[in-house]
Amino acid sequence: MNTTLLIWLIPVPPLISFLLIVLFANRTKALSHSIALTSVIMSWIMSWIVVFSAFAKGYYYGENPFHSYIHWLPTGTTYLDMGVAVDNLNSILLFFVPLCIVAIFLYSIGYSNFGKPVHDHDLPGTPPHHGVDPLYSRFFAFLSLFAGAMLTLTVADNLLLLFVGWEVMGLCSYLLIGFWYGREYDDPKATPPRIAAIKAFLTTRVADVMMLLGIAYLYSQAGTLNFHDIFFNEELMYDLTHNPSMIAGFTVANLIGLLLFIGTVGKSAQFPLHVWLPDAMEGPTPVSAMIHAAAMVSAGIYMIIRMFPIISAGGSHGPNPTMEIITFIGAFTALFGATIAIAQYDVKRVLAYSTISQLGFMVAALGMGAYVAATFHLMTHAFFKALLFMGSGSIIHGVEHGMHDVHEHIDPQDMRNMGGLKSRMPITYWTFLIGGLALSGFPFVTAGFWSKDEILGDAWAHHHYIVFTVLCIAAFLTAYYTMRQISLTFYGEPRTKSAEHAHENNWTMTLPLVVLSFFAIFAGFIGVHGEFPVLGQLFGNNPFEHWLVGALPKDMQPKPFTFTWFPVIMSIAVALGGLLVGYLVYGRNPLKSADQVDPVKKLLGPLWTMLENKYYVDEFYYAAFVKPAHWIGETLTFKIIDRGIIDGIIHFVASFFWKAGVGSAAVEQVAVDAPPDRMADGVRWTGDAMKYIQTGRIQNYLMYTVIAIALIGVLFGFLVAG
Amino acid sequence: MSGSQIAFLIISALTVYSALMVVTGRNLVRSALWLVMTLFMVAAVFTTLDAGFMAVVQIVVYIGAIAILILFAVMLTRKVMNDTEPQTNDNWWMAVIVSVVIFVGMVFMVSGVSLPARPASDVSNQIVDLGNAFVSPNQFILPFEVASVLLIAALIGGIAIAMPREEEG
Amino acid sequence: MIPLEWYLILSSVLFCVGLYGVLARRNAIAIMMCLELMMTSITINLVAFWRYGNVANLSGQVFAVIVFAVAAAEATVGLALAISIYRNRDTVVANDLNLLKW
Amino acid sequence: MDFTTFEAAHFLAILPEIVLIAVAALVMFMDVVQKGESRRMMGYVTAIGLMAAMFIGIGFSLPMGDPKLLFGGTIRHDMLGFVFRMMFLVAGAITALITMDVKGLGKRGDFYAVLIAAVIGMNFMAIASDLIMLYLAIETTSISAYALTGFLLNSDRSAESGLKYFLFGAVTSTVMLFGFSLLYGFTGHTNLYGIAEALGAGNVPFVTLIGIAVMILVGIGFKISAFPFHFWTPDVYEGAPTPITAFVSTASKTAGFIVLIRVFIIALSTNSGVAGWLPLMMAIAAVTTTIGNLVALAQTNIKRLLAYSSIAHAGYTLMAFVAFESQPEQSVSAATFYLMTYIATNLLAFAIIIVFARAAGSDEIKDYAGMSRRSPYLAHMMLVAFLSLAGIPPLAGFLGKFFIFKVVVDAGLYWLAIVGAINALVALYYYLIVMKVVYVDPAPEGASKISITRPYQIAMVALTISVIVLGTAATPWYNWAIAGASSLF
Repeated sequence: MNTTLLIWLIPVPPLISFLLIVLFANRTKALSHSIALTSVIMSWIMSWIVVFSAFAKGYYYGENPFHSYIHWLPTGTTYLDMGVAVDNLNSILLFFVPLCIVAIFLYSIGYSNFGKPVHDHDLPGTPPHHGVDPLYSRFFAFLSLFAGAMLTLTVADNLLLLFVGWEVMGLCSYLLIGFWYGREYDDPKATPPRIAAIKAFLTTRVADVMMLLGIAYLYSQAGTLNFHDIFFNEELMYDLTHNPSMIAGFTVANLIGLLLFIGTVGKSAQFPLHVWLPDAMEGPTPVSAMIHAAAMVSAGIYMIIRMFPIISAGGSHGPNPTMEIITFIGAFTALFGATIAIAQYDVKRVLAYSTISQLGFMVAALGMGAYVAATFHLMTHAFFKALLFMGSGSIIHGVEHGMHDVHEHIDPQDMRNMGGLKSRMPITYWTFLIGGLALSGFPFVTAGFWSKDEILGDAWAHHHYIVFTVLCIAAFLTAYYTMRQISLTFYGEPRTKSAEHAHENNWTMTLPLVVLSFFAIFAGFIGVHGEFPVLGQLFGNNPFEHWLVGALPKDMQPKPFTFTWFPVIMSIAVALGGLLVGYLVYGRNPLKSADQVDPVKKLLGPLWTMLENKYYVDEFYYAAFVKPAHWIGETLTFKIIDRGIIDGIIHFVASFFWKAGVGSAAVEQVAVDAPPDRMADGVRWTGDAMKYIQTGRIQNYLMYTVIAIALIGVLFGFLVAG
Repeated sequence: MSGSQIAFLIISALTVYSALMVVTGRNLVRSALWLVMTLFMVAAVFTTLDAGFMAVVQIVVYIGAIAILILFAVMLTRKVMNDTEPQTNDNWWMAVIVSVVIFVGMVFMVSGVSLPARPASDVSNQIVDLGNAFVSPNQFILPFEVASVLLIAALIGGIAIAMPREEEG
Repeated sequence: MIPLEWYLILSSVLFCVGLYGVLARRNAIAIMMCLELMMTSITINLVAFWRYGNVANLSGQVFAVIVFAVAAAEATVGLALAISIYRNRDTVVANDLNLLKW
Repeated sequence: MDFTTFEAAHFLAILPEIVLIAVAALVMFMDVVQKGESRRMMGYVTAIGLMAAMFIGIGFSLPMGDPKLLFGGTIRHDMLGFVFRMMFLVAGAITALITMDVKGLGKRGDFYAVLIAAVIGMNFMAIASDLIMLYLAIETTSISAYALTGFLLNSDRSAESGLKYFLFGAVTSTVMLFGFSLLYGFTGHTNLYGIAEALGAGNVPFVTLIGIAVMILVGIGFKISAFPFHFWTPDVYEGAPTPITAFVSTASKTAGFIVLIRVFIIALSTNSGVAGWLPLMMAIAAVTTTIGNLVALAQTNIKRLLAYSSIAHAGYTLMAFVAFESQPEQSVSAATFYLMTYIATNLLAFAIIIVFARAAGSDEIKDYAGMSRRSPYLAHMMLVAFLSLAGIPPLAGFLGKFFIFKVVVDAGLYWLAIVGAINALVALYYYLIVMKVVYVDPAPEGASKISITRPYQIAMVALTISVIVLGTAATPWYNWAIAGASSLF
């Protein structure tokens, strides 16, 4: 079959699966997951056919991608085209995204307790405890839509189609994070899923509207949204990168880049819009894996990598306000997320903050112009983070089984309630260990090491010493909290009965873990720096970089940085150092009981409390935005302005005139057939004036309107006269 | 000041006076009668403009139909408001101010325009021309036809709304 | 000869008197009377403009006739609504009609 | 007297309206003849009649070649008017369908007849190019709509909202009429193109022109419910029979926009006046959107919520409109397309509300709790409608907003684009709150399944499909919008 046609078909099966499940298969659970799984496997196969035929064609450049489009909307003289394309960059995504998705789908089957009957105690909208999830089919429908949207975004050849996929994913995240909408917590500080869902959707929407403005701005400047047509049009790129925008110091490209980057800040949970992502943990774990690894946050990073020529304004290492902002936010987020992660007890939340931190690495890398390193880390991170999330889901699932066996009521996600799972869940342990080491950047054998090293090396080579230092600290903390997590979960003795009775899950959950472990190790070898002694040559002189830079126009392709030992040593040191410290604190002396105070808490004191509370960012947002918004929406606009002020003004002016003695007689003789009791009425009425807060009266409405007309008239009169 | 001007001023004064009586009267029946008077004076204004046909239409349509309709409505709803309670709402003085402001604005608007000083001399045959204008396809036949749609729709709507309540059938 | 301005001012006065009535009268039917004042003031405008403009072009008069028709239709529906409310709720005071608010 | 100028082309141009009159007569006839349950058939007859008028229009009245002024310049037979007429016919047909099972309306032939009269009025609003025709068309629409609003005999709210609508509308349209009379007086023309020519000569001073523009804006602002002429909207929308709320909030508003486009772009923008009223219009656009969205946040009644949301949508359409100075064709086509998407989406939302109110007897948002379990399909369609209103791709509302943002940014009105973007965000919030109630909150004890009768099924499925199609396979519709826009200039 024709390759370009195949690209069109990649996102189609999951979308069809969504429709099929919603419309026809929602009564049959087995049919639902069969349809969903088949559809994503089809997408996966098609993607890999496309990807490998792209690899096979050799180093063709972004100038000449697999491309297919239709005229979609006429816009006056030209057309807005809709199409799909695969070039060097998104072929990488097509390599790992469908694979992760298939793994997640397979995992979901076991995770939702498929095979057990529906239990009476399991209500729709709550996590299943005894039997299969009552909304099993709906779950697969949403998941399919999610996958379809992500694949649409991946193959899009233009920013608009990308945005469509982007927003549909936002919607799916809303639906899926709130999937267990019935869940409530006793703790008032905990965020129930239905709130988390709205929070996620709205926070990302804040960013999305800015991104949409960026898209509109780009479209109005360039006349097209097709990536290829913009980046390879030298004249246009010259204009974009040299014309000043309306904000001083920013060229048009800078401003567009900044607006688009805000989209990424939301989608990829960068500071200060990161708040939604930890709460997104309220969704079922496969959803977390989907959001954090395979799809959503990757989409944010992918978008700015895709728009790199605009963001970097043509060159990669020049002074550029947008790039500086990106670097700063990325580096800050990397450190910020990592520090919070060290003080969390929830097994998934640690990973959530870890994701925020790792995304910060990618963003910072991109901000420094490390195009290749950012993409490389995106890919390796997807593998090991999906692995870790599913591993954590497997742990939670195991502990929950234990809970039901011994009828205990504990929080199955709290690491303090675990311990000693190593022997009880061996497959989960070993795969989780591989993922954790990859995340920590364990030297030489894990993918995470190579990609993180690439970022650090690039930062060092291009003299971003501050960023380098910050990222090193973040990397150290990463290794530390990873080891903390592994120790608390797997080592020592079980601290609760549930943990004691936990046992390994069935094959649909463990198989994906094993597959992803493979990639978490070996995916790193394709991107080893070419000048790295021995290994560089051994692994083909960094084929990843050679492949990837092809996506860019020739004069923008970044050169490989010169290899130096210092960053490598640093990255080995922080990884091993972090792991070692983590082991010394938590692994060597495991917690004895679930109530024991965390040893570091004593050391850090109030700082720990602050970290545990995530620097109070949520609280700050609540006080600074949510409350005022409510106040504006309800009190100010509705109660005061709509009901109060307008009427109030009328009545206030009334009493004023009255008291000022414009007086009954004069006014009434001129204008009104005056009743004698006017005066008495007037006084009573003046006293009540401020009480008359009323609407629903048509004449008041008319009065407002006529006053508005008069004001407009007076305003124009003054403008013209003056 | 010519005779026609004096006549106009008298007519205008009467028009405005009766209009004021309409808006200020306590007794609604009287207000309605003052409305008839106002409309009648407007018909007189039309005659000063050599628009005899318009004057007739004014009397037939406005007074003969609309004003009478209003009078009926007033009679029909008479018992709910007696004449002693105030006929204006709390915001009447605002209404005065706003109306005056709007009036000043209108005068200000009109004052800037250079208007024709005197009317055209020849106004013969206008009734025939008007008749033609309403039926000729390259003039105003379409508004004429649409007006009939409007009137029928209003009639149907009016009857339907004013029907007494009935049990749902 | 009467200046055109006089007609315009007459119609403006009539219009604003009507506007005042619409804003101030309590009785819905009285408000409709005031609306008729506003409508009729406009016909003065239209006829005067016709007379002082191109007399052969009758659009001013046509417009005025159409305004009559509209006024009649408006009165029909408006009064029907007022009577309907009167029947159901025993009031014609505009400000008492506040079932729908906030 | 010259009757020889009657031409077939003249009649073909208004053939859909002639058909409509015949349909109205047929419905009135059926009203007399039909008895019992079969009276409901009048709804189908009306809907089919309106659709027939549409297809007859496409078959015979499609404007070919250059736009022509017909009937002595009272109408302009152009693509823009044609597109809007088709929109009105569809909206009218859907309204007839969603009226059929409303208690106290569905079996009344007079209701359908007046509805058709309103559609006739709108169709003439779309093509009128003469002040006389325009005023008459506006009033035909408005007066019919006042009557329709007060049609429920047994509802105090219906009558009250009818009277409020009437009073507000009559005053504003009278102010507009005063503006028309001055426009006629100072230029000597009633034809919009004649006026444009006369104004181009520059005899009318700037202040006067602005004054006239403001007066006319009062009337049009009422129809499109723009700030500060929107005060009637929530009350009337809440009290009116819901099909009429749907009709007024979509078709009637759209008709206001076509008048806005014709009067302000054709007649009032030919001399220095354009610089004068455009800033005012921009301010109105921004404030309208903001007020609509903010106040919507505090609503507890779904019809009032949609009323404020429709105010906000009027603001968006105005945003497209105010960009016309530098982007004339794109501005008009963006506004037209936005209105198409808005009509489809809002009608869908109101159809759902009617179905739900029939089952639950309430329009309060809190009573929507658990609707997804009482009727999943209804809930899914509501999700589609609300997400489209919120502008989420790939639904119709997104594409509409996209073109508006694009044209606003193209015109250099960045601040307006930012206002619009922030508002899009606020809007999403209250739409989501409603969807949360629908999907998440538990249904009351003993709540029954919601049954959807045939006419509603037809209407809602058609609308859902169009919301999706307008957002994805938008080419033909957007082509129409472009063709319309280019026929204006």
